[in-house]
Amino acid sequence: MIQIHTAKGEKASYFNEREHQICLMARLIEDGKTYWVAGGGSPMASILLAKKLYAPNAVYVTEDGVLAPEPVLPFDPIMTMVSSRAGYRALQWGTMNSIGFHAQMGYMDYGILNTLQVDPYGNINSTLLGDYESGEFRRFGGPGGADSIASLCWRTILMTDHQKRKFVPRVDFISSPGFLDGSEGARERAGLPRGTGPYLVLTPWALFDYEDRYLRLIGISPFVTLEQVLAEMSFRPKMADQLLTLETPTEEELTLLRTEIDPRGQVTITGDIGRWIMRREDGSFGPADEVEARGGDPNLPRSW
Amino acid sequence: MIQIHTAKGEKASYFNEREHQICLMARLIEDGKTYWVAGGGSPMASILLAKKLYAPNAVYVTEDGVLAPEPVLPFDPIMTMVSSRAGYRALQWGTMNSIGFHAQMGYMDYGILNTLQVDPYGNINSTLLGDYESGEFRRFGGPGGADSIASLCWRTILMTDHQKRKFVPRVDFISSPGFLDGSEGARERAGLPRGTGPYLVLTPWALFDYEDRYLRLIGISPFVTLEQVLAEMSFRPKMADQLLTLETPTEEELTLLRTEIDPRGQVTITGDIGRWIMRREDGSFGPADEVEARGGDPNLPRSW
Amino acid sequence: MARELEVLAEGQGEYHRVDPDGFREWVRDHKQRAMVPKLMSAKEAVERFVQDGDYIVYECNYIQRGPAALIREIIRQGKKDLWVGAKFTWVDVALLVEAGCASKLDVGFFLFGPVVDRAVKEGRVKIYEYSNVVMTNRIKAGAMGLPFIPVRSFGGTDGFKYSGAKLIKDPYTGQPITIVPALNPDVALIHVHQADIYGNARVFGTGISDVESALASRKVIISTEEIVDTEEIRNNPGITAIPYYCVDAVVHLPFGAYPGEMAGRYASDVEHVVEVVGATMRGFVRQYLDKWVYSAQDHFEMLDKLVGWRKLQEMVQRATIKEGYLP
Amino acid sequence: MARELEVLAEGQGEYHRVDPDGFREWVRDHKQRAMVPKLMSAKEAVERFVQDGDYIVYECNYIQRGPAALIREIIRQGKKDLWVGAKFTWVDVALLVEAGCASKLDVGFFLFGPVVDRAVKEGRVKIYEYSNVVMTNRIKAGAMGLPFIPVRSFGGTDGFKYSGAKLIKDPYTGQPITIVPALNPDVALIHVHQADIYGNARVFGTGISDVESALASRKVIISTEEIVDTEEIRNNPGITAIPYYCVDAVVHLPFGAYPGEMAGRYASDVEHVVEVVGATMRGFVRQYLDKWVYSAQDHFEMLDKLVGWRKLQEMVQRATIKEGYLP
Repeated sequence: MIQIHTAKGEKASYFNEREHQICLMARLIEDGKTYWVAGGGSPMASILLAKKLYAPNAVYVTEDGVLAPEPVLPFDPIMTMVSSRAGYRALQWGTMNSIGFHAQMGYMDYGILNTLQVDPYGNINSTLLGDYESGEFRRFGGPGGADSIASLCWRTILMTDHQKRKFVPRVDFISSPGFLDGSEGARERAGLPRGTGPYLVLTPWALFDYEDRYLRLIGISPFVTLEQVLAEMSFRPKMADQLLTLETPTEEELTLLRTEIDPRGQVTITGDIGRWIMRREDGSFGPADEVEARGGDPNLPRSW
Repeated sequence: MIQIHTAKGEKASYFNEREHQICLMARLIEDGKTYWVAGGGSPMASILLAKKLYAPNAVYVTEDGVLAPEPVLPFDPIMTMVSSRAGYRALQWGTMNSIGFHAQMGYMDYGILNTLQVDPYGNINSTLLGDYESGEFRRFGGPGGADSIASLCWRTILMTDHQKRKFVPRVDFISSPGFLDGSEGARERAGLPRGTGPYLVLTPWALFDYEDRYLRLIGISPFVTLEQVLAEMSFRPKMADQLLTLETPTEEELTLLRTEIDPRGQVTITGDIGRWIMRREDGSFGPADEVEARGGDPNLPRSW
Repeated sequence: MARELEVLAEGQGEYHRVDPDGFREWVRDHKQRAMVPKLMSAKEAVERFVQDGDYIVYECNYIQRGPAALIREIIRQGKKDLWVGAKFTWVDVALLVEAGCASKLDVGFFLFGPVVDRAVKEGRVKIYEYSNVVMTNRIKAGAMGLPFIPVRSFGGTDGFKYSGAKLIKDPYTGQPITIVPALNPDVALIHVHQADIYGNARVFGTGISDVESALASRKVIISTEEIVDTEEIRNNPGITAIPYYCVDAVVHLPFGAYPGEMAGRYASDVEHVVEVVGATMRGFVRQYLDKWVYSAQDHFEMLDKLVGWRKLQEMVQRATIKEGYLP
Repeated sequence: MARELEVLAEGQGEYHRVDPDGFREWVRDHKQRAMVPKLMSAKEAVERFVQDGDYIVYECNYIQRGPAALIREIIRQGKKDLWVGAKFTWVDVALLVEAGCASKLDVGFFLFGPVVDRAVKEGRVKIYEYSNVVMTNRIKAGAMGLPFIPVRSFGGTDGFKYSGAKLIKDPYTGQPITIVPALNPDVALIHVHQADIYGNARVFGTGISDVESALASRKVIISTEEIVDTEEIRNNPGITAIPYYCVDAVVHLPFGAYPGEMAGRYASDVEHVVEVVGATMRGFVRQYLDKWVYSAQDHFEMLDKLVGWRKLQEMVQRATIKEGYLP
C-alpha cells in the first residue's frame, strides 16, 4: 500500500495544477530512503519540499554525483545541477560514473523522472514523437540520465502531465525502460537488474501504480472527475477497487514552494503548468483565472 | 641497440655483486620514460640511483599508484611503498587500480621486476618451486604486482641472480607472462596487449636481451668469464655477435647507493648479495673477503 | 574447449572504432612521458590537436566548468565532421551544428531545437542513441584500456537498437547482460581550476566524467583558470585530478567557462545564458554565433569587447560559495 | 540471432559467487540509507559483522593505514573459515592462518613462511591464484555492480588455470581477451584518518582499493583515527572517500594501524614490525599471537600494557611528513 504523508494546516485557496502535483509528490517521498532525481524541475522541487515538511531524512543524489546536499535555494536561474548552489554542503561530490555505479549496486531506492510519453507498461519516451525509422518525427533531447534511473533504481516514479498524447498505448520510442512488453521477467531478459521497475505515475489529476506490470489508477484529484481522467488517456488503465482522493496543497506547502524553492516560478509558472484552481470555502473546486501574480520572470526559460 | 649511460669518475675498488647489478641497472634507465617499479629492493634502488645520476627525467610509479614522487630517503626500514616517505611530493596519489589502468592504456614504458626463476622465453616465476599439481613444492608469496607489470608495460626488465636454479628451461609456474611458449603472437593469443613483452634480463654477471623471443646474452661483467656465466644457467642462451663488457661501479655511484639510497644495507648487505669483489689498480678483479663494514643493521629484514 | 557464449541481440548503430591496442600505440608514440611544458594559446591548441573528423568529448559546457572558450575556438576555426559525445551537453551541440562543425552525435542528452532538428532531417547530422550514464561508462571503459564494459541499464530500450550495444549471455551468471563498446575519443576538452604547465590539473567540485575523458582520449586540451607551479601540485598529490602524461596542451584561459559558472570562482552570466538558450530553442543560433563567436578574434577579445570588466567583476562577486573549491 | 561468442579457455579455480542481483538485494535489505549512528566497539563490530565463512578484504595491514586492530580482534574472537582476498597483504595472512581463522586465499601477494606453507600442504588452506591488480580489478568490478570485467593482464599465466578467469573472443575486436569474475566480498575492513558517526570517511594518501572495497562489500567496518562532525564532512564534500550508506560500523580506534604507519599521524613501530616479519618468516607466529594479541582484551589494553604512551608519542613525533595528509 502506498504511504502518503498527511499535510497539516490550512488548505490553499488558489494553486495551479503543477503546484498541486509537486505537493502531492512531496507527500509520497518516503523518509530515510535514497532518491536519484532527474535534472531539476518538478522532481527536484518535490524532494526539496518533502525534506522540509515530511521526510527530513530522505536523501537525494543528482546525476552529477552530488550526494545529500543542503543546497542554497533558490537554484541559479538555469542550473539545478552541477552548480555550486546545488552541490552545497553535500556529503560527497562524485561524478556521473560514480553515482551511476552506486545505483547499479542497488543503493538507490527510488528514481523520480519527468517524461514526454508513457505507456501502460511504464515505458518512457523522451527521445522523439513520431516514427524513428521513417524520419517523420519531432526530436527531443534524449534520455539523459533517465534511462539509468529507470533501469537501476529499485522503484521508478514518473511525473507527467495528464494528457491524451502523453498516455499512449505504445510509446513512440522506449528511451528508458518500464516493464517493456509487460510480460513477466521481460526486464531481466533484457539484462536489467532483478526486481526493479516502474512504481508510480503521478499527474496533476491522478495517481497510478502497477498491477501485474500494467498501469492501475489508484487516486484522483478532487477537482477532476474519473471521466475526465480517463478521457485524457489514450488507453484504459486498470482500476483500483477504491480510488484515493488526492489532497490539494496546503498554504504551508505553497508558501515554501513559492518563496523558497521556486521563487522565480521556473517550475511552477513558466511553461505548461496546467490550470489555476480555486478551492472554495465549502471544499468544492472551480477554475480560477489569472490569480495574483507571483513575480515569476517571464524572460527566464523553464528549469530543467 | 641497448643504450647504456656512461659512468663518470673513479671506479670503485670494493663492491659486491648486488651493488654492481644495481649500478648497471641505473645506467640502463632511459631518460624521459615511465617506469613501473615492482616493490622496493633492487629495482627501486636502481631507478633512484638513475634519477640522481643519469636519467633525471625518468618517471617512476609504484604499485600503490604513486606517480613521480620525490621520496624522502632512506625509506622506512620495511616500507618502500605505501609509506609517507615513499610517496612524498608525488605528482599524483592514485591507487593500485588507477595505476593499473594507466599501464593498461599504455602509459608505462618499462617495468622493472625481481624474480625467483626465469626461462628462455622470459616467463617469470614468483609463486613456487616444485610441482603445483602434486603439492610437492616450496611456496612463495605470489606475483603481487609483477603479473600486471609484465603484461601491461611496453617492455619488461628483469633483475635476478645469476644461478643455475634461476635460469631454467621451463619455469615451474608462470606467475607473470614472458613470451609464453615463445611462438610469434603467443602473448596476443593469450589476450595480452600487442607489442609488449620481455626486454632485458640483468644479473650481477650478465646482460641479456631477446632475439626472436628467446634469451640472448649480450654482455658480461669483467670479473666473470663467459664459461662461468653459461655454467650457471640451466639452458644455453643465444649469443650476440659481440659481447659488451659491463662496467663496474664508480665511487660516486656506490657513495650514493650506500649513504643515501640504502644506508641500512637492506638491499645491498642483508640477504643474498653475491660475492664481494676487489678491483685492482691494474683493472683486474679478484675476490675480497669481509670488506670494511658499512653499518648495515643485521636485525633488519631484507627490503621488499 | 570453445564453449559457446551467445550474443542475444546487437544494436545496429555505427560506433567509434574499438581498438585498445591501437590506443596504446598512440599513447606510446604521441604522449610525452617526460615533463615538457605544454602551454600554448587556444588557437594553437585547437589547430594542432583538433582535426576534421575527430570524435570530441567535453561536458557541462555553458553550465559549469565547461570548456566554453575552447568550443568557441573550434567554431572559429571551422572544424568539420566532428563526432560529438553528446552526454550531459546542452546548447553547445546546436552551436557546433549551426557552425557546420559536427556531423555525428552520440546522445546522451542535449538541448534540441530547430537547428539540430533540421540538420538531422536533412541528413547533415546522424544520431546514435545512448544515455548519459552509458556514455560515461563507455568513456570509463576507454580510460581502463578495455574494449568493452558490461552495463545493467539500457537493455530493452529502443536506443539499444541504434547503438553499439550488445546483449550477451553472461558466462558467470548465465543471465543476459548488456555490454557496450569502450569509447576512446580523439579529443577531450576540459576546463579546470588549476594546472601546471605540464598538464597536472586540479578540479574542484562534481563533474561528469572529466578525469575519465582525459585518460581515455588520444588528444587532451586542458584550459585552466590559473597556472600553478608544479611545487604546488607536489604539496598535495591527493588532489591532482589529471596527471600530466595524458595532457597534450595547457591553455591559460581565465573565465574560460564563460558564460557558465566556475564553482568557487565566478557565477554564470545569467543574461547571456538565457540568450543562448533562447537562440537554441527558437533557432536563432546563427545570430548568436555572429554576435558572440565570429565577432571576436579570440576569448580575450570577446571578454574585453563584449563582456567587459564590470560584468566579470560582478560574476566574481556573486560566487560566494567557496567551501570545497579551494585547495 | 544467437551468434556464437567463443570461450577459448577457462580457469578451474573455485571463485566467490558472482551474483550482482543478490548483492543489490543485500544492499536494499541491509544497508541503511538513512543517516543512522554506527559507532560501536571493535568487539561489537566484529561480532555483528564478521561471520565464520565470510570472504574478507583489507589491505596494507601492518604496513600503512591497515586495519590492524580489527584483524587482531578477528583473531581474538576466533572466527573460522574466512576466505581472504590476499592482495597487497603481508604478515597478516600468516597470523590469520596460525589462529585458525582462514581457510581459503585468493592471492595476490603476501609474506609466505612455514605457517602458511604447512597449512597449505596439510590441506587446511586452499589457494587460488590471481595477482594484486587482477584482484583489485575484480573488486572494482564488484564496486561497479558488474558480474565480470575484462583485463589485459593475467592471460597465459599458470595462475589463470587456478583462477576464475576466462579467455573469450572479444565481440568488438575479434581478439582474445581475459575476463575475470567480479568480487563482492562479505566483509571489508578499512582503517581511515577521519570518519563521522554515520560512516562518511576521509582517507589521505595512496591506497590500493579501499574505496572500491567499501562499495563492493556486503558488510563494511570502518575503524578511524578520529571521529569528525558531519558538519566538517559537509564543508569539503570533494574529499569524502567513502559515503555513509555503504558503511555498517564505525569504530573509533586511535593507533588502529599499529604497528604500521598512519601517514601524517604516526610512524610505524619498527621494532614490532621487525619482530612480526621475523616470526612470520621463521614460523614463530603462535608466540607472536600469544604475546601481542591473546594477551590483551582489546586494542586499548594492548596499547596501554604492551606499547605504552612513550612509544606512541615517539611514533607521533617521527611522523614529520604532513603535506597532503590534512584536510
